[in-house]
Amino acid sequence: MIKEPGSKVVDKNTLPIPTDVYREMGLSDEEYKKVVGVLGRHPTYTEVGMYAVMWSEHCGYKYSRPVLRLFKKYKEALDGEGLENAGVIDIGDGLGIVMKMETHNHPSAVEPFQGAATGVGGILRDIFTMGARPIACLNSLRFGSLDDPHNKYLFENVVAGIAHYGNCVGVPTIGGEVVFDECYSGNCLVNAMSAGIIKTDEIASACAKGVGNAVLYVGSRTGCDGIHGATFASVELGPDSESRRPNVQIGDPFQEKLLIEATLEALKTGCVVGIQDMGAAGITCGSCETAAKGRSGMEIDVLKVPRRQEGMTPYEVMLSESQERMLAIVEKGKEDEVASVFKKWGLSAVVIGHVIDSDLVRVFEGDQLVAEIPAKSLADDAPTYYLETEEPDYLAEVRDFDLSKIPEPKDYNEALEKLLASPSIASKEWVYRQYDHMVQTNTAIMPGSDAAALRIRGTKKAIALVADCNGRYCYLDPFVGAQIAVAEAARNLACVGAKALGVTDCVSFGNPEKPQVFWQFKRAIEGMSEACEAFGTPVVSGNVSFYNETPVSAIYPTPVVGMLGLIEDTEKHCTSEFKHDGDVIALLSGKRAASDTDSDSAVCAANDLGGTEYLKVMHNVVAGTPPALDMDAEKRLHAALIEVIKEGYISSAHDCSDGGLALAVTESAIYGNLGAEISVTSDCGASVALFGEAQSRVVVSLPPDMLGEMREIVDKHNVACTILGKVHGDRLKIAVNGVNVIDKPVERVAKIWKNAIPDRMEGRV
Amino acid sequence: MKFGVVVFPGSNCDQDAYYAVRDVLKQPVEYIWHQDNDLKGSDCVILPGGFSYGDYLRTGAVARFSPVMEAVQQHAAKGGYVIGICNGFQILCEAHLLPGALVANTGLKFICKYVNLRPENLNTPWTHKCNEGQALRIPIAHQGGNYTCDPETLQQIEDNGQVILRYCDERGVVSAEANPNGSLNNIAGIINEKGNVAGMMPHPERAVEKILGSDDGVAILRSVIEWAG
Amino acid sequence: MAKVKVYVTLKPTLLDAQGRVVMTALENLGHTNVENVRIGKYIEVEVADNGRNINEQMDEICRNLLSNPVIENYRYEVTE
Amino acid sequence: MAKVKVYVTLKPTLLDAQGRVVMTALENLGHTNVENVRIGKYIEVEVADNGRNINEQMDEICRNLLSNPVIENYRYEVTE
Ligand SMILES: Nc1ncnc2c1ncn2[C@@H]1O[C@H](COP(=O)(O)OP(=O)(O)O)[C@@H](O)[C@H]1O
Ligand SMILES: [Mg+2]
Repeated sequence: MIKEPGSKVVDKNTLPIPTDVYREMGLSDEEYKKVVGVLGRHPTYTEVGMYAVMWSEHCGYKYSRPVLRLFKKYKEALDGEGLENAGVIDIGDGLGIVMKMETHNHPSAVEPFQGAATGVGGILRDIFTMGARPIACLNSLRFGSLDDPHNKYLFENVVAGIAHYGNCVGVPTIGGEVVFDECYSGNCLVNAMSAGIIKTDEIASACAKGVGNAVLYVGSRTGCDGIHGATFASVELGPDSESRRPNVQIGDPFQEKLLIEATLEALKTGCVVGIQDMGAAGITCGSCETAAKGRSGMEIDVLKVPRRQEGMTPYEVMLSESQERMLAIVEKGKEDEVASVFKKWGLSAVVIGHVIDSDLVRVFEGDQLVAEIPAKSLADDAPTYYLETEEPDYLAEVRDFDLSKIPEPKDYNEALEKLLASPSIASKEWVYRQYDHMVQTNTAIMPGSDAAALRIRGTKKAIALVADCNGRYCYLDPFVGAQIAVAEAARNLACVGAKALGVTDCVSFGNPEKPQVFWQFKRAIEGMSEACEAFGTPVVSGNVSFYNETPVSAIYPTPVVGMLGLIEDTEKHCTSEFKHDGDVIALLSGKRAASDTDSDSAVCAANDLGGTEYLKVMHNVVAGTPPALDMDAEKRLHAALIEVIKEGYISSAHDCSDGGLALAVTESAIYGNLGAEISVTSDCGASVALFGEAQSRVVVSLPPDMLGEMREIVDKHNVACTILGKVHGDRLKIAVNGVNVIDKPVERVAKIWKNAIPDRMEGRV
Repeated sequence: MKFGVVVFPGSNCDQDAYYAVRDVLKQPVEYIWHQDNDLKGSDCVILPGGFSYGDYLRTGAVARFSPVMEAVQQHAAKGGYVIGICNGFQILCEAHLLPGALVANTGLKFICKYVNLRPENLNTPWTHKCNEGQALRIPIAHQGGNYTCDPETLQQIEDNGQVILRYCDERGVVSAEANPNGSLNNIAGIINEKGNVAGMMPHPERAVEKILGSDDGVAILRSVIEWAG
Repeated sequence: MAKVKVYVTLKPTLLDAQGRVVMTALENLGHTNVENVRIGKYIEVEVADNGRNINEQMDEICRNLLSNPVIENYRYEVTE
Repeated sequence: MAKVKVYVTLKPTLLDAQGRVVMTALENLGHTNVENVRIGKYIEVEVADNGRNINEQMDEICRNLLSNPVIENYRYEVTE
């Protein structure tokens, strides 16, 4: 099939591609000019399509790359064998964890079930394509209010799609988050995260090397699914997005399960030089990225690609985003050995081309050359734009909002119940019940605690995983908000006894071509990278999603942090529910300054109502500044917490996040089905003490006779310990400055908290 | 006792069952590929949970025709022990090695959670290590675990003591509230007339270590080992 | 080459959980005049002529694989 | 009172994972002359006459609930 370089077909192509055609594909006039410059001629239709998709923000990161460099600097600064740069986090014993998070926002908005399902499939392929066995899935979700039937429909089907895919492939879905806010109406966020385990000396490469080596196409046949899905993800969802529906991709989790087993088995043959999944931009991405990485060229014949539909053009084959496909570079002569592994698992595996001594990706249709492109120009040379930034107008206004104007509620019980009924705070059991979170029999901490944990077979260790972000904070201050996302994730890990090791992120924003949106993006990434350095947690992978806005609404900046932590001894972990009547309840808080000795001030500070769930739910106000964050105090708190858990001094730990101290205590009581009697002193209003969201605080419970031991440790770390009361009976009683403000049976508050989401979903409210 | 764990395309609890037998019960165990018709001398064959063939068309409908199932049929006919867990239970029903069928949960949704199970007939290879009135804490994870059959069959299996496990509350009381999926008579597990073939929707292999929440599943697997002696 | 349309329905004696759910949803949407909904499968099969009697073959296929006699009934139409 | 038979099928261009698996199974069972299998839904709906045009109502029901227009087509027959 091989033709001499520069075969006629391409050479003859001197006709320009019509302006409206490449624009419709998403290429700007300048970018088209750049393509012509690279090729030294006008591109073919196939070629222009390949450039359009590879140079889209989704694949080419043409807008975000300059900002994302912030993450790289720190990673490269780290010494060690550079595992982090390969996206692997070392957990000792020769083992590493691979993790990544990715959005499927736009596909999910169009077809929630398949959109979410294929999101899970895509992220799983990112994991096992490195040779790692997927051991966990998480997901971070954002929807508009559940009072709107369409949002309900999206929520229902996104969760069903995640369950459908994750449950079938047999990877436990062990955690995540769900938040509801009007700003996500019409812009739901669906972030799928996965983690895999790998022997650190068995990491697979994604390079196409070795002239003559075969290019093996593996997995599902190619159809017209999601053609231009990648560019689709890089344009605003307009009213015409309905008409883009042919872009929907259908997932086949059964096929994926076979692909996981077969790929891991094939890699063991040692004959696979490189391997990459084919997700966004399909074969185009798979071929040019592996070739560019391997500094080689590649020749493939689209006629050899297994098809699901008849009459597909080379353009369609190269751009199809059909799911459950991989591209493997296999040692010459070993094709059959490798293919037989895939065939054993019932997967098709065919040679569609080979590596050539050149820097070109050459695509043939039979003996016709239809594309001839320098691999690097597609993979690495996407134009980079340094977009303008401008501080958004709304900020001054929200900052100047006078929080002291907020009246105290008449009835604090009512306030508590309103918060418990708020879907963002309410129990997420409705969600995680639908996920198999136990398969693979490693789940030591199930969904429902601050973080989930998996024991690592063959060691005493366990890993803990979380996903966190408070979009409202990021809206009020993207820099601090992003820092808090990192801090809360690490705090959630510390609450189960895990030390934070590494981060993956998945950040969603509006249209980056708007300076005020790009300012939010830049500030958030700056905040996140600073916090990650402070916690010593490199960002090993990530994903950016822009254009999460409709003509009528834009989302809050939502930089979601996925974090991995390590528990040295699985037996020595901690969970968030109260365990024994009579246990002491205490609040551990990182003192705001190392010198600060007044522990009460740790309970609350004047402006702690800023950006709280309380303000939103009770007063429908989103204003103020997010609670202050003292990174050093936060770190000392985590160190102390991890140590007291390791020593086995405490019975439970739960951090104060959305809803503040009152919610933390209430949740621990509900999970443990035990009452609590606490009293706090506060120099600010009771609402601040109860519902303020001051950072660096964790509610713990412990046997009275452990108090001394625990104090020693927390003092050592200069962490404040305030005794709040005790676990007792079956009522929740909270007093502020000696006045009883909350007194309710745990059973009642539990009911409200547990039923909030199911009742809405089943139309009972 | 030698165990064999069948691996169908789409099985995903095969390794869990394998580890439970090897690491916790300390019994010899091997995987059996669905294309083989040799059970490698297994005394007890486990059809594991998962989504064999993606659960497409009907759960267990396609796996039933795997070559290995002929060997399983013969093994069962000779009185050999066979247990189907979750998807394995569904396969055994499709293969008519067990009566009845499993249809969609009445709630239609997938449910993953710990449930309580009351062992019914304690005089079987699968339950004799359990205690009267005890409530076993074992997880379920399925979307189609709703056991159904015609009234005559139901009468029969009840009369013959072929119902070995029922969904109950933590006190061992069988009630409608304790029925997670709509199964007739809260049925969670049954055996064939001879008792050598068992099927259950809950996952005993997931409940064999305290660190994972419960080790009540050991009773089930120990039972068959000691019964065979 | 025959095109066969196969209809697989749940036995009338069995509760159709999915049908129930759809029906309540319809009522909530105001379609209060919908009195029953039963959900089954519609399967299109293309069979090349191989000399064997098509009905005989389809019965076998339907009985063994496409339906489960314990819970379902089947029916099919052979068209060209 | 009308009996309506609704046929919901996956759009022809979309992957029918179920159909593929069933077809392979049939081949393995020796039905090598089976050339294609596509699996859809067959839904029986009973609708009481409420004066409203039945076709209009059924189209609404099929579009909103019985089928997912993004990936499926529907067809129905009204019988008495
Ligand atoms: N989308 C989801 N998928 C799986 N588990 C979830 C999801 N959303 C929330 N959860 C689980 O519910 C529990 C409470 O979630 P959340 O309130 O966000 O915890 P926190 O406030 O400590 O971050 C956690 O264990 C979390 O993992
Ligand atoms: Mg928390």
